[in-house]
Amino acid sequence: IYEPLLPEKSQQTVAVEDSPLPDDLTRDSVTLPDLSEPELSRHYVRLSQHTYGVESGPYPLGSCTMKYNPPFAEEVASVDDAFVHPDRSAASTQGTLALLYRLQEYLAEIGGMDAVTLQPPAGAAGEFTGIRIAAAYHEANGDHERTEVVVPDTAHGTNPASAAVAGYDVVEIPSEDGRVDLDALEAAVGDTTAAFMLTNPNTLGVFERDIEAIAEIVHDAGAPLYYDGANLNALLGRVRPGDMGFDIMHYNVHKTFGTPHGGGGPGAGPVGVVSDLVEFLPDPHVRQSDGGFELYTPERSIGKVHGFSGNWLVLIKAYAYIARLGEEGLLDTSAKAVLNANYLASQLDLDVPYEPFHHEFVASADDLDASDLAKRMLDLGVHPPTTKWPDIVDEALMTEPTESESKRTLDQLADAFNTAADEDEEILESAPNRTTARRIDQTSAARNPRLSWQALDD
Amino acid sequence: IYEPLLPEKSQQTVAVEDSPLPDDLTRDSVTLPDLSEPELSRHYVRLSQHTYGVESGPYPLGSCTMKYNPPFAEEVASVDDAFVHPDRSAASTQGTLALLYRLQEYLAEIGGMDAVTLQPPAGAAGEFTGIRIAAAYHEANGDHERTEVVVPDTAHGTNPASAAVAGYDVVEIPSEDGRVDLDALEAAVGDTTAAFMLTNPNTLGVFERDIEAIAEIVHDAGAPLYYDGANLNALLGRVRPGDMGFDIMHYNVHKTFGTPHGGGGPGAGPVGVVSDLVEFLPDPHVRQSDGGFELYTPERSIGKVHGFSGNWLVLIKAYAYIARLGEEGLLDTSAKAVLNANYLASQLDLDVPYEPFHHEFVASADDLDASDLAKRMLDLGVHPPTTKWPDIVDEALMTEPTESESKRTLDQLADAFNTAADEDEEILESAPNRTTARRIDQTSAARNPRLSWQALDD
Amino acid sequence: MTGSPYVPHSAEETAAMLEAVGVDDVTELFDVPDPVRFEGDLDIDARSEPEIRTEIDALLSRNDDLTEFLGRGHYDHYVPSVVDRISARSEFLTSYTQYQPEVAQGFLQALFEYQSMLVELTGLPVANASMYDAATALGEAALFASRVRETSGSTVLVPEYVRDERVSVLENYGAGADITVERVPSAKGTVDTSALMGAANEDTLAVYAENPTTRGTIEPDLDAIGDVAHDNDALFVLGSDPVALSLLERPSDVGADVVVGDASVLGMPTSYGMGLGMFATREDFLRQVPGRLVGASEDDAGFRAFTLTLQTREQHIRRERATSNICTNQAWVALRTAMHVAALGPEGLLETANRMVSLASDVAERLDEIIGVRAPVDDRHHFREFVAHTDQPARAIVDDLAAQGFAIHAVGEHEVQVCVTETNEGSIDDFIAAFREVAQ
Amino acid sequence: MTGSPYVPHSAEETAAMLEAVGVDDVTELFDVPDPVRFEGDLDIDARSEPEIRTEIDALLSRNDDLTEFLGRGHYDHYVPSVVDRISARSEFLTSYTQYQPEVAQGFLQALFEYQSMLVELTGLPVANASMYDAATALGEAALFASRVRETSGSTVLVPEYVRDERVSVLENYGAGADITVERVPSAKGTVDTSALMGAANEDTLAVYAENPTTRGTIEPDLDAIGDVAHDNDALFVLGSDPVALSLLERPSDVGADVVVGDASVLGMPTSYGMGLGMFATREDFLRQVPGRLVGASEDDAGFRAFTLTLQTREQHIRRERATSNICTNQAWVALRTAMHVAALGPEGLLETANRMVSLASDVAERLDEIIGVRAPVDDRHHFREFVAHTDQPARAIVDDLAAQGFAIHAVGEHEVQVCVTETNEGSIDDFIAAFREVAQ
Repeated sequence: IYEPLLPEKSQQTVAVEDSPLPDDLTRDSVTLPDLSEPELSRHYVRLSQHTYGVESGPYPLGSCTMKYNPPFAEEVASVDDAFVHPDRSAASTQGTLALLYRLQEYLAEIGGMDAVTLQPPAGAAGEFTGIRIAAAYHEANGDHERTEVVVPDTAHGTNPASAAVAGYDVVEIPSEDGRVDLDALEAAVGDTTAAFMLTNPNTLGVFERDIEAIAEIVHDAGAPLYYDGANLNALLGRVRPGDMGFDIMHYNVHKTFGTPHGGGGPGAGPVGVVSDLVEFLPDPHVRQSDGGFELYTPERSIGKVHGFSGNWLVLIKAYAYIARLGEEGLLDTSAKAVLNANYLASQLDLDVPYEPFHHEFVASADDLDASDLAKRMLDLGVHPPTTKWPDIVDEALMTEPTESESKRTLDQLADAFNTAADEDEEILESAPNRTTARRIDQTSAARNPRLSWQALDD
Repeated sequence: IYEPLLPEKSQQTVAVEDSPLPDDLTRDSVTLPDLSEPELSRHYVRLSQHTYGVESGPYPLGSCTMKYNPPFAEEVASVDDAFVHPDRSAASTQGTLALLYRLQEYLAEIGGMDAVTLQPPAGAAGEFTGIRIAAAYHEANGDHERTEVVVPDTAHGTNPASAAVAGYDVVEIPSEDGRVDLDALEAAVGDTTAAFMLTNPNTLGVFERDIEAIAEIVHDAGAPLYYDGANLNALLGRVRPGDMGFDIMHYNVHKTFGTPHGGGGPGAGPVGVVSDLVEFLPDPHVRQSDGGFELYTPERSIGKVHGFSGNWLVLIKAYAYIARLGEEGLLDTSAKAVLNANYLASQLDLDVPYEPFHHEFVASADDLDASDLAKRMLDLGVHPPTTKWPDIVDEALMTEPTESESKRTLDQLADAFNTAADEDEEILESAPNRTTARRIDQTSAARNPRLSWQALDD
Repeated sequence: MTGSPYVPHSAEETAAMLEAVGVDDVTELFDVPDPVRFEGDLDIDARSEPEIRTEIDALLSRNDDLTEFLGRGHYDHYVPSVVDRISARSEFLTSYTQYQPEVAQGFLQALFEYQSMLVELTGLPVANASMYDAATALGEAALFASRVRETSGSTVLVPEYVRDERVSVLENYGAGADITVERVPSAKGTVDTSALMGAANEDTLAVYAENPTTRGTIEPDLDAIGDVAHDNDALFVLGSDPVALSLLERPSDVGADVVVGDASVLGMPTSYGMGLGMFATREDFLRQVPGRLVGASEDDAGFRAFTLTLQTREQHIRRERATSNICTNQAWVALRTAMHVAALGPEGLLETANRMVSLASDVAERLDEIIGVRAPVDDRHHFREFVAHTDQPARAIVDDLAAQGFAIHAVGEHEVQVCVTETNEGSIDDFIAAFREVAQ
Repeated sequence: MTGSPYVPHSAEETAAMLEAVGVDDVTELFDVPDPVRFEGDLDIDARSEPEIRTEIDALLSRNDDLTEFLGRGHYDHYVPSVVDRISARSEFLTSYTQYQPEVAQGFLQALFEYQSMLVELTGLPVANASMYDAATALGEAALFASRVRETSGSTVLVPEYVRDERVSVLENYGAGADITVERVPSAKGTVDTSALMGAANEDTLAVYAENPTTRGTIEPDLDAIGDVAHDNDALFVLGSDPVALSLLERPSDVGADVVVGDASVLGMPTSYGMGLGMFATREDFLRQVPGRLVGASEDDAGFRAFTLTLQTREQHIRRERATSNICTNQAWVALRTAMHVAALGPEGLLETANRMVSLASDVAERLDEIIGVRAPVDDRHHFREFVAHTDQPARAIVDDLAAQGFAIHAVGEHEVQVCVTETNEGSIDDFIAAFREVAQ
């Protein structure tokens, strides 16, 4: 019987009157929810209860790295001194700059890069930044014919999208046995290639073993090699993108470095580059100065990719996380991330076509519908993997358990996979039944978009 | 399928070895849960999800005042400067003393008292403190024959219990029409009376209209009149215990002043007294000194009732709450607390034998079992009232909605009452069905006490 | 501690797992050629929780303790504790994008509320679930304009008063689509409409204006700006924020086609520029909108339910033909903003907005009384902030005020900018006194 | 704001409710005679959230910023953030005593865990769900002893080293039962067992000792103390804390009948003495135990479930014949303590305990090297803290150290007490340097 009051059911219209502004500069009225604080609290607490988070159970979305987010990082990011205005002088924000500088150094060390900008506010923003840096590099070389960015068919969707936003034509090359086809790559790259974007291990969890050859081919074509950091968790402390020949990379701190995903964001997408590209980094960049830190504009900076300095509070958390783990913790992370994926896969009754995989794998639901299977897993109390992607696997179940799941949880998760895979189709199609909402009609949502309460009839 | 790891299922035994202490001073080993932080988080988050709090919905437990607990009070009580050791000198804790002093003043103002001690850590501890003060007062008067504390049959259980702990014989007098029977009181009090304890409005929500006569009778017998502050929420800003003739009172800050109940505590039970009794207050007491605040021992102090200074963090929250409300907020609180109780009762299909009531009322489940009805209410998404007490009402449902419920919520709550009261007995007896656990066997729990995981078989 | 504190494996479990997988050591699972294996040591020491707390506290305490009278696109409004507390619940904080809506109804509903609030505030029927910040939302708006405009065109007209940083972001976004930015002169701190008319032509893709502007001025004739845009078949993109929108002319009423800006002025404290990009537009452009959209639908039981919708616009499906590359966004900030708006309610929000007008005008008036100061420079109504002329060099004023514990902007040789909200209001007297001291 | 911000009523709702109730004005609902109505004004102004934050921050910042080397019954151990975060969830924080167990399984289970941990640490099979603090738990133990002891008796023997404050509480609790306290001399900072033997007799109700003691010493022969108690048909009541219990002799092994003490040394920061009273005892005394007990049972579906049990001991049922008057207790602190113990695990806890021994001995040794200081005074093993002799008056030492930013105890004319844990460990060097300066 009891339901908290919905904001939309408690709207008030207030007329704009007695404003210090003349009427012609103001609107007439404003209509918004009007809830008391007790009602507000119950409403949002209820909404939280209808949301599955990492602390609710396993969350094995492939390439999303839904690992444990330590609350202590939240606490260190909430100290009063962290809340400064971005237009404060460098002299009066030495604490902020010092922390940013240290994080730049940590990330450079982990990635094997020479310098890192913290400005990009998300992974895709990092990709865009990286491609803009590549563009500026070619521009500086007077190399104006490079109009294409090459990506493999296993690339995350953001790779081609970022390249396209940056104005490039996207050339997609097919994979062979789940890896870059060197011949196809060789054929695709050349004088018109601005960059080759790759994630390694790729979205199948498979390591691009030929990475040295890939780097050589791309570099010979005069293009930088871009590393998509989404899957960096697999390699922490063991393989560094810079050492593999990558020239530009982004880091997803909300994946690899334990900052929470926040229901979709904010994250942060720092970008690392090798020495040749440092002069192109976004403006401003933090460096050491006499006894302190300063902001400067890199010589041929691409300019800004965020209005201010990016997602500062997220960066504090990433710093705290890396400091907590240290080298041994980072090594343990990649070890257990990879062990967990391999162990989980070994317990599944499903086919996993590509291997050896690292921190993630793509199982196939085969003759079942991957989405249906996922919906049934919801009923079993776990979050399902990413479904129906990459297309290279039929009815794909892209699964990344992360290092923070225990053997016991993985066994339960495997049980959920296997139980769902064993159900009658009818049951799968009618799932889920134990969730807040039952199966939601996506088609009618798209066909008849109702995107605000103003658009609702009820 | 997924369940978080239980601490009891993950115990490790660690031998005590290599201690800097000699063996004969140490134990051999210690066996305790060993969980990683991710597992720990999921376990406790799950436990929280299996706990109904004020932000889950209405919580109308009679005499418990389960009102909204503002989170901002939590925040102000978590500032670093609040975390001081109790043995710090007064000179180095002027901030703490200043806040305590201001709270003393606020409470004295609200209660119409002359001085207030903040030391008692809970309401019952406040009662005990108050009775000890009464004892010290009689002792100081050389009045050694006062061995009895008188309470009405409507008194909260803590009243007689506190008097008994303080060494008094308890004399209970019957009520008449839900109020103190003046004749019975007159008959009960005399030279052997140490105090009369009363809550007003009483546990039926009924105001003891004859309070002036009661005070006169008790004072004529040479005994102080004690006010149990559990129901003070009804009177805030409108009636002050001191003005009614009470000499000693306690405040339940976790009821009246919005500090959270914490699943049973901590609360705080400050005690106010009239001027004659100030010299008996617990040691130490805060007072103003030259340009600051100091601690002193009242001349005939009863000594200490808490090892240190009571529940300091709770007191900060109470201060913040009172400051937020101010006079107009306090008045609004009592107005709406009383209106809410009256409105809710008006919507019930159940009999409410005693009235006019104020912030709470006691309905009767009549020929239904009050506990069964309560269990059914759980299924309807609300917390039921206090059941089967006070005995003065058959199958009592002691209900206090508090001021922080809206009309809409009260309507839903009334609906839950009425729906449950209308169910077949069979349904009531098998309730609840939609809760984490179904009806729990209290008898076997008491008959075969298993009070630790060591005592469990499974 | 010899590993990560966030890895739950006991030695026995690790052993059992290795056995199940069929290897002796976890390194065997890495299919990595030797030459690219990293055999060095990472120069990163592990520290304990309290050590890191102490370290970060000490580090950040190097930030001077200044009372900020700073604005220019990043503003401080008091965030009620209830927003902090409830948004910190781990379900909200640690969940992912709502690809499985059946277990994400709570977050989806919150984002739906956020969209709905923006719809009310802007008057435009479509608002997305967040961009990164005001600058990137403006960049997306330019790309959006190039997709939806009927004829081609490549110039975005941007008033002189807009921050260079914001323009730089816009230029980066525009570069790939050959979009260039042309600055349009201001008059009295707002758009010079006749100059704008002169600048606009068939190559104009979009006309951007802000209300309030970066200088705190309120545009007196937004209709005219919109008309210039529409007369040239260009989009009218308006920058604002939710506090201002509750009071100022409704964007839909002045012909705005897109509203961008920073919504995190509600919901977040000053956080070194971390933001929440608003993006709202007209219904007919719906399929070209960048970013996530939450829509209402029904579940199998017929109950209302929410879901991400029109995902075919997005990168994970449409790849290089997506309407944007955005994936991770600012969803949690949007949740906080929605909570903050709900906590204020329409009266509270409007009261705050009105106060921003009177505070700016009061403080300007008081500064104007100081010898050597003229404020405001712009003969306009103001919101939160204003530019003041100082006889002393602005740089010197700023430095001297910093020495007294206050931060303001230098925006010209002899121009400073001052921003007042309810969070620094209590320091106004001290600020004025300090200003009087340094201005002469 | 013209009322409480926590009252949700709109004017229309209030009107509708008044009408339903049948009155015109809410004051009509108050059945209060005029003479006792309060017609004055309360001198309490309402303030906004940010105003109160500023006020309390400013107020508390009057507390000097001292690094504390203080103990004597209230100790500081680092509380992991996970404890703060999860215990702050509103379901835990705002719920009440678990009278409806079906919707309180989570909290009940946490309390059951807490009880179980105490059972392990004390070796005693029954632990309650919390008392207020160590002192009140000792008071309850005395009353408990008077209920369970076979013959009557009225004296509780308490060592000299016990804090006077704790004894005062004990005396208050004992007064009603005519219990008196007799102090027993110490030798080398621990119980003088021969003196104890001399003091004990048939009137002895209970013998109390602490391990570690208030002076930080570790009792060398608890068995002997227990024997004295038992030889006189008295209860042996032992004071300790969960950190010490993980390392020191198990109370059940030395004959303790009751264990009391402050369990909030885990789970809470220093909070001006706010505590968590432990109470554990033998099975045969179960029905006389004061306070709440959580027990395991089954629900109708046959699943394990938890519930408050043996409530007939309690005040709300047994009234004046209850085993205690306690109602509101420290349940939420117990939850935090259980979480903290689980977060440390047995290794972490034991490691912390061992460190308390070595830290105390190391710091004592370093102070002992200072001319004018002798430490420790007591020729015993120590835990966390120790007493040092100073040639200078103790009061002067304490004041001079305070001027240098450190707080310690003065416990005699020429005796100070110093407590070290992991939270002030990082300041030891500075502390020793300061001590050296002031000691000479």
